[in-house]
Amino acid sequence: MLETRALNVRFGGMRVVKDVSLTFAAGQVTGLIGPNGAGKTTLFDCVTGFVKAHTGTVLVDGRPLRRLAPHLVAAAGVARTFQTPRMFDSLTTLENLVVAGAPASSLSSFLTTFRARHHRSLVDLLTTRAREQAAFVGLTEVRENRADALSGGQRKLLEIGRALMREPKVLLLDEPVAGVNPVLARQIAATIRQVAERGVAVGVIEHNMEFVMANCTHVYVMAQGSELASGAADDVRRRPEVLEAYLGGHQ
Amino acid sequence: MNAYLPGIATVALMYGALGLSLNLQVGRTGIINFGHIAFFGVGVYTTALLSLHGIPLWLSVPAAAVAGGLCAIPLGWAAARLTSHYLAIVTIGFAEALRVVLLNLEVTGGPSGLVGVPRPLGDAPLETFSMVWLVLAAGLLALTYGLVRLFTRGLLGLSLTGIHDDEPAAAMLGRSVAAYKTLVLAWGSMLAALTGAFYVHWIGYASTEQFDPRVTFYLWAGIVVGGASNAGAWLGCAAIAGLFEATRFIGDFGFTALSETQIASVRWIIIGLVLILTMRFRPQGLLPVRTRLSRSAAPTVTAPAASGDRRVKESADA
Amino acid sequence: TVGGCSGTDSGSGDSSKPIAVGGLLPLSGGGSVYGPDIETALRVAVDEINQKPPMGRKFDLHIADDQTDPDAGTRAAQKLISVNRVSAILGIWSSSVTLAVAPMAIQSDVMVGTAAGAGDVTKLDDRDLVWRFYPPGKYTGEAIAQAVKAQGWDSAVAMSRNDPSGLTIIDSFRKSFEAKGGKILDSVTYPPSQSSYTGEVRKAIDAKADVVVNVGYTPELSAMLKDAANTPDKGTWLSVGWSVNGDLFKAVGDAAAEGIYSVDAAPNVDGGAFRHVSEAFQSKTGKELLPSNTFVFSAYDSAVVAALAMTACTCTKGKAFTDAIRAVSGGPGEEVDTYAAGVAALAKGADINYQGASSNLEFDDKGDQLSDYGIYQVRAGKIDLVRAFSLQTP
Amino acid sequence: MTAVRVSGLCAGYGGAQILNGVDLEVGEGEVVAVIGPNGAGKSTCVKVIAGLLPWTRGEIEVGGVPVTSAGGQDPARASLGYVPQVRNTFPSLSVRENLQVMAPRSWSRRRIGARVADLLEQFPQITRLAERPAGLLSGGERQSLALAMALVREPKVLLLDEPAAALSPKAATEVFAMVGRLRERGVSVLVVEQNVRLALAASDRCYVLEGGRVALEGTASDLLDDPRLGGLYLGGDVATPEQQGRARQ
Amino acid sequence: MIQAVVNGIADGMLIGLMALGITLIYAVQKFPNVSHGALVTGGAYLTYLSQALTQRWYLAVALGLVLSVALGMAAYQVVIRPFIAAPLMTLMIVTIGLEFVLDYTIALVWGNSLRTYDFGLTGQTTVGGFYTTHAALATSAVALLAMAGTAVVLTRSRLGRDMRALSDDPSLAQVARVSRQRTLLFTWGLVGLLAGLAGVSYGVKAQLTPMLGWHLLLPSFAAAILGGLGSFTGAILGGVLIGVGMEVFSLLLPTVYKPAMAFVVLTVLLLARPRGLFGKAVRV
Ligand SMILES: Nc1ncnc2c1ncn2[C@@H]1O[C@H](COP(=O)(O)OP(=O)(O)OP(=O)(O)O)[C@@H](O)[C@H]1O
Ligand SMILES: Nc1ncnc2c1ncn2[C@@H]1O[C@H](COP(=O)(O)OP(=O)(O)OP(=O)(O)O)[C@@H](O)[C@H]1O
Ligand SMILES: [Mg+2]
Ligand SMILES: [Mg+2]
Repeated sequence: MLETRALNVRFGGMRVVKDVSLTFAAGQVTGLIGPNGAGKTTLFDCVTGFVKAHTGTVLVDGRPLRRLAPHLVAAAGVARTFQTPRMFDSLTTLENLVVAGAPASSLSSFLTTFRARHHRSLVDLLTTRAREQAAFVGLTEVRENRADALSGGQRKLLEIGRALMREPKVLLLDEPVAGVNPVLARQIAATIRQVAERGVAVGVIEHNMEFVMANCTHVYVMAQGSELASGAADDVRRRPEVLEAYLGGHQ
Repeated sequence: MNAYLPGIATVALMYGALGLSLNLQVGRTGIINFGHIAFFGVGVYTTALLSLHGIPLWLSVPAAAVAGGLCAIPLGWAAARLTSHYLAIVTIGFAEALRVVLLNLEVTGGPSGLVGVPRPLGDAPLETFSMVWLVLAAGLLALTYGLVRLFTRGLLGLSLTGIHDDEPAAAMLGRSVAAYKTLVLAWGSMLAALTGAFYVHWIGYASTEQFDPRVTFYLWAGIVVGGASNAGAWLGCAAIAGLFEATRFIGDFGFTALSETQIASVRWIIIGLVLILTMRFRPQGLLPVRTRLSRSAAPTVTAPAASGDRRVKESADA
Repeated sequence: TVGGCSGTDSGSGDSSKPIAVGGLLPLSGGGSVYGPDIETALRVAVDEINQKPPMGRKFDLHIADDQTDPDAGTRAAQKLISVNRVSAILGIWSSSVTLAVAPMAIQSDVMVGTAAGAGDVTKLDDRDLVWRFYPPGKYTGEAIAQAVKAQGWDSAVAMSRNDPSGLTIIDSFRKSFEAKGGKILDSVTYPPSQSSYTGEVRKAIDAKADVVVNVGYTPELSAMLKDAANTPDKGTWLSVGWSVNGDLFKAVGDAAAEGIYSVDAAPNVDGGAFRHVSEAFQSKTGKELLPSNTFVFSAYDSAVVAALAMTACTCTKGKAFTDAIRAVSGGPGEEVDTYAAGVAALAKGADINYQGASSNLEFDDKGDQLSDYGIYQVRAGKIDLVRAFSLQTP
Repeated sequence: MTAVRVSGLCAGYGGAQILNGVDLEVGEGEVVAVIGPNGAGKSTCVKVIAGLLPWTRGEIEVGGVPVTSAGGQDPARASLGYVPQVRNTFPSLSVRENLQVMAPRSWSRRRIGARVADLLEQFPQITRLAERPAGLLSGGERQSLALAMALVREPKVLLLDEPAAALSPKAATEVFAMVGRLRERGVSVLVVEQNVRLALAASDRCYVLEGGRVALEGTASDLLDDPRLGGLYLGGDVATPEQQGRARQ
Repeated sequence: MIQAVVNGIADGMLIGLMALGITLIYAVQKFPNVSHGALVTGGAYLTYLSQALTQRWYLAVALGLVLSVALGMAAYQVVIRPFIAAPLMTLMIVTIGLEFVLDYTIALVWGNSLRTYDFGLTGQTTVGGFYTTHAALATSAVALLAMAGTAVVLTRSRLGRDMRALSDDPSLAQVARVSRQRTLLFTWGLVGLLAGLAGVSYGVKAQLTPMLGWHLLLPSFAAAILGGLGSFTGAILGGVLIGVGMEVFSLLLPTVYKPAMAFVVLTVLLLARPRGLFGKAVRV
C-alpha cells in the first residue's frame, strides 16, 4: 500500500501539486485521472523520488519513506513506468527484462560475479522469467531486437513488462495503454487486475476512460494540482465538475 | 630492432591494459572519466616509494593497485551528484590535483621524481630484458582483461549497460547509480594503478610527467578508434601507442626539405590526420560492440527512435 | 693516447660503416623554443667531424623528438638505441628527460651528453656514461648569488619554474645568497604553461626586493615580463642566460625587455671554438648566435668531445671510451680548440685537452663541468656583458 | 487530384524491411485513418512520406507531384504538415519558439508573430505556457504543441501520428473536432490512431495496416461493420508471430 | 587582495571569452570542441599575419578576425561536415585530431619561436590605488560585448533559434526545414570569430606560441562547464570565477598548486550546483 500525505511540489513559484493526499490500496487498481497538465505525472515523479517534494510524506505499507531517492523508493517495493518510455536502448528486449529482475544492489551483483555457478543458475532463472514476461506483454517476436528498434507501442509494453519483472508491492503505471492497440490493451488490463489480486497496490494514470471504468475500483481526479474528486469510478464520472474539467462532451 | 620492437610492444600492451580499464568506465557504464591516467600515477608512485623503502615487489605492486582503487572513491562521491560533462571536468580536476600534489611533495621527490626505482633484470642485456618484460606485459593485459570481463559479462554487465543507457530507468529498477559508478571507478582505477606499477618497474624512474592528462585523451581516442568493445578498446589503445611510435620513423625517410623540427610537427599532423580519417572511414571503430541488429546501418536521418540516441541523454543535461 | 679498446668494433678504413649518433631534442612541447638551435649545433659539429671522422667512420646523426616529456623521451631514446644503434645520445636539454633516459642508456652502454642542471643527475649510478656539458645547477645558483651580491643588491625574490633544474638552481641560489648575507624576501615557484602569471608577477613585485631572480625559460619569462611591464613599478629583474635571448625580444618587444639582467655560464668567448661555432652557425642559418645561447655551445662540444674520444681510443663503447672522454677534454696535454686541431694532435700521438666553445670543459669526477660566468644586461635591444667572473668555490 | 498517393512502398531500417508494398491514397479534403497493431509499420509509413526515412521501392506523390528524394527539403513536401509519434517537440525551445521555428523561411517576423499568437489561442492547453521550455511540459501539453506546430505553415496535407495519445478525453475530442474543421477548409489528413472508435468516427476512409501491408481498406462505416476488422484487429489474435516478427528479417 | 581580484577578473575575462566559443558549439552540437584551442591559436596567428599586410593595428585585427571566421567555416566544411550526425565521442576525437593538425601546421609555418604584436596597447590605468592594464580593459570589454552579442544571436535571431532546434533534435529540425548545413556553417563561422577575439586578446596580453590555445583549453572548458554548458553569461562568469579563484588562491597557497586550483574552485561550486551556475532544469 502506498499513501501520500499533503504532498506539495513547486517549480520556482509555481505549485504543480497542492496538498495531495491519496491512497493506493493493496489489492486494488486505483485510477488517477485529470486534464492535461493537472500534475499527475509530477505526483508520480515526486513519489518515486525524481522530483523533490516541497512538503509532505510518502508512506509505503504505513511506514514513511525517510529519503525519497529513486533507488530507495524502488527498494521499498515500488515500481513505476514512465509516460515517455525509457528503454535501455543498447540491450535487447529480453535483456531489458532480465536486468529488471536481477538483484539491484551493487554489492550483491559484484559478489555474484565471483560465484560462477550461482550466477549461471540465476541467469537461467531470470531468462526463463523474462521469456514468460515477454510473451505476456506480446513482445515474443521482438525479444531479440534492440530496444531502440521498437515501435512506440512496443516500448510502452516493454516498460510494463520491466516493472512487472520486479515483482513489486506497489505498481505505478503512467498511461500504460496510450498508443497500445485495443486487443493488447485489454490483455494488459487483465494482467493489471491479476497483479492486483495478488495483493499488489496498483496506481494507474490513464486517459482511456473505458479502461478506467472497466478496471479501477477507486478513482482520484486531479485538476490544476489539487484533488478535484474521488470515489468509485462510475460515481466520479457523473460529477459535473469532472465532466466539465476532464471529460468534456466525451461521455 | 630486436630490443626495440618488444619495447614498443610492451608500451602498446600497457596502453591496451589502460584502455580496457578505462573502457569499463566509459564504454560500459557511461562515466565520462578524463582523469584515468592519474590513477596510473598513483600506482607509479605507490610502488616506487614502497620499493625504494625496501618493500619487495610482490607486496608493493598489489599495494599500489589497492591504493589506486581507494583513491577513486572520492570520485564516486562526485559521481553521485554530477552527470556527464559536469562529472567529466571534475575527473580532470581530480586527476590534476593528484598530479600536482605528487609533483610537489617532498617524499615524492618533487619535480625530479624518484630515481633508481628497482628494475628487475635491469642489468641483463637489453634484448633479454625486453623479451622478458614483453611476456610480463602480455600477462598484465591478460589479467586486466580477465578482471574487466568479470564486470562486463553477466548480470553486472547488464546493469552497467543499463546505467549507461538510461540512469533514471536504472534507478527506478532499484540501482543506486552512485554505488555502481563508485564500484566501477574503483575497479577501473585499481587496474590502472596496477599498470602504473608495472610501468615504473620497467622504466626505473617515476615522474609526474609520465601521467600527463593528455594521455587520457589518447586513451579515449584509442577506445573510440577501437570501437568500445573490450577487444576494440585494448586494440585501439595499443594501435594509438603504435601510431605514436611509427610516426617517429618519418624522419628516417629523408624529407630532406624539412628540418627535424618541421618533421616533428609533421609527425603530429599525421597523427591528427589519422585520427580524423579513421573516424571518417571507420566510424564504428575497428571492433565495434556486436549488436544483434546493427543500428549503424540505419541512415542517419531516420527514425527518432534510432537517431541521436546518445544525445537524448546528453540533452537532459543541457 | 689512450689505447686498449674493449669494443670489438675497432677496425678502421673508409669502407666500414658509419658511427650512429643520436640527438634527443625538445622539438615539440615546453622546450621547443630551444630544440631547433640545438639541432643546428649538432649538425655543425657533425659536418666538421665528418671532414676527418674517427677511425674513418663518418658520424651518422639521427634526430629524435623527446617532446620535452620524459615518457616520450624514453621511447624516442629506445628507438635511437635499438633501431639506430647509436653510440651516444647528445643534445638532451631537459633534466627530467635525462633522468628518465639514463637507466636505459646505461644498460645499453651508450654515452649521454646533456645540458641538464638538476642535482639528481649527479646521483645517477652512471658508470661514467652521463656527461653534463653544462655546469650543474648548483654552481649556476651559486654564480647567480655571487653576481647579485656583486651588483650590490641585498634583497631578492627567488622565482623559479617548477622543474628539476629550476629548483636545483634556485635552491642553491637561496642558500648561497643567504650565506653571503643577502635576504630572500619571497619565493615563488611557478608551474609551466599556465594561461596567466599575473599572480606570480604581482607577488614578486610586491615584495619590493632589490632584484627579482627568475630561473626558467623564455615562454614563461616573456609572459611575466609583459605583465611586469604593465605594472606601475616593475622593479629589477634578473634571469638566466638561456631565457634572455632573441626569442624573448621577439615575444615581448624590445621595450619590455630593456634593462633585464641575466647570468650565465660564459661561453668561452675568447676561445677559438666559440668563434668557430658562431661563424658556422651563422653561415648555416643566417641567424646571429648570441653568447647566451648556451645550449648550442654545449651540444656542439658534446659531439666534438665524443668524436675526439672515439678517435683517441679507436672505439665507440666501454670503459676505454669513457676514460677517453675525460682524457681529451680535461687531461694534461696540448690545448686544442677545434676538432681538426685535436685530430691532428692525436694523430701525432700527443695527448690533448680540448677547450670547448661552452667552456674549457674541465669535468669533475662526477662528469660535471666547471665554468666561468658572466652577468649581462639588455640595453637597447642588445645583450651587453656587464662583467665576467669565476665562481669562487668554497 | 489526390493529396497523397503511395504505391508499392517498401522501406525499413537498415537490414530490416518493415513495409512490404503499401498502397494508399488520401483524396483532397479527405480524412483517412490508418489503424493496426503495434509494430505494424504505421509510423514507418508516415515517416517515409514525411521524408525522415528513405524508401527502397515504390512511388510517393504529394499533391500530385512525385517525391524524388528522402529528406524534408524535397519541394513536393512543401505542403506537408507532420506530427511525429514521439519526440515531436524541441525540448529546450520555449513553446513559442517551437512554433516560430516551424515557420517558412520567407515569412516576415511580423507574420510569424501573428500566426504564432493565433495558434497559441487556438490551443487552450498551451495558451498560458508560451514561454515554458517544451521539455518541461506534461505529456498532453506536449502533444497539443506538436499538433500546433504542424499547423504553422497552414499545410495542405497533414500527417498525424497518434495525435490524441496522451490527451485527456476532452482534448482528444477537440483535436478530432479540429480535424473536421480543417477538412472543411480543404485540408487533407492522414491520421494514425489506436483509438479505433474515435478515428473511424472522424474519418472518411480507413486503412488497416498489418505486417507492413494494407490488410483492409474501406469507408469508415463499412469497416466498422466488417467482421474481418474485429477478427484482425479489435478482437482476434492480433499478436500472431507472423505479424509482429518482421522486424527481425 | 583587491588587486588580486582585479587581476583575476582581467584574466578570467580572457578565459571566459574562450569559453564562449566552447559553450556555443556545445549549445548547438552538444560535444566538447577540443579544436577550439587551435582555432584560438589560428586566430592569433592570422592576425599576426595580417599585421604584416596592413599598416594600422585596427585593420590588422579586422582582417585577422575575418580570416578567423573563414578558418572556423573551413574547419566545418572540410573536417566536421561528414561527422555532423556522429556520436559525441567521435566528434570529440575528430576535433582532437583537428587540434593537432592545426596546431602543428602553425608550428610548421611559423616555427616554435615566440611572437608578439606591436599594437602599442601597453600602459595601465590606476583607479583608487588599484591598477589594471589597458589590454585587460580592452579584453574585458570585448568579452562582455561578445557575450551579449552571442546571446542575442542565439536567443533573438532566427539563426539562433535554428541552431538550438538543430541541437535539440536533428531529425525534427528536418521536419521544420532547418537547413543543417547552413546553420552549422554559420555556427562555426561565429565560433571562429569568438576564437579569433580570444586569440588576439591573448596575443596582446602575453605572446604567440603554436601551443597557446592548447594551454588555455583546460581552464576554458572548466569555465564553460562551471557556467552551465550552453549558457553565455555562465561562460563569462565561470571564466571570471576561475580567474579570480586562481589569483586569490595564489595569495594563500604556494603557486605550484595553481594548476589544480581552477578545478578545486570548480568542484566545490559544482557540488553545490550540479548543473553549473546557469544550467537549465530538466524533467525525467
Ligand atoms: N520541471 C518543471 N518545471 C516547470 N514546470 C513543470 C515541470 N514539470 C512539470 N511542470 C508543469 O507542471 C504541470 C503538471 O505536469 P504533469 O506532467 O504532472 O501533468 P500530467 O497531469 O501528467 O498531464 P498529462 O496528462 O498531460 O501527462 C504542467 O503544466 C507542466 O508544464
Ligand atoms: N529505428 C528502428 N530500427 C529498426 N527497427 C525499427 C525501428 N523503428 C521501428 N522498428 C520496427 O519496425 C516495426 C514497425 O514500427 P512502427 O513504428 O512503424 O510501428 P507502428 O505501426 O507505428 O506501431 P505503434 O502502434 O506501436 O506505434 C516494429 O516492429 C519496430 O520494431
Ligand atoms: Mg502525465
Ligand atoms: Mg507508431
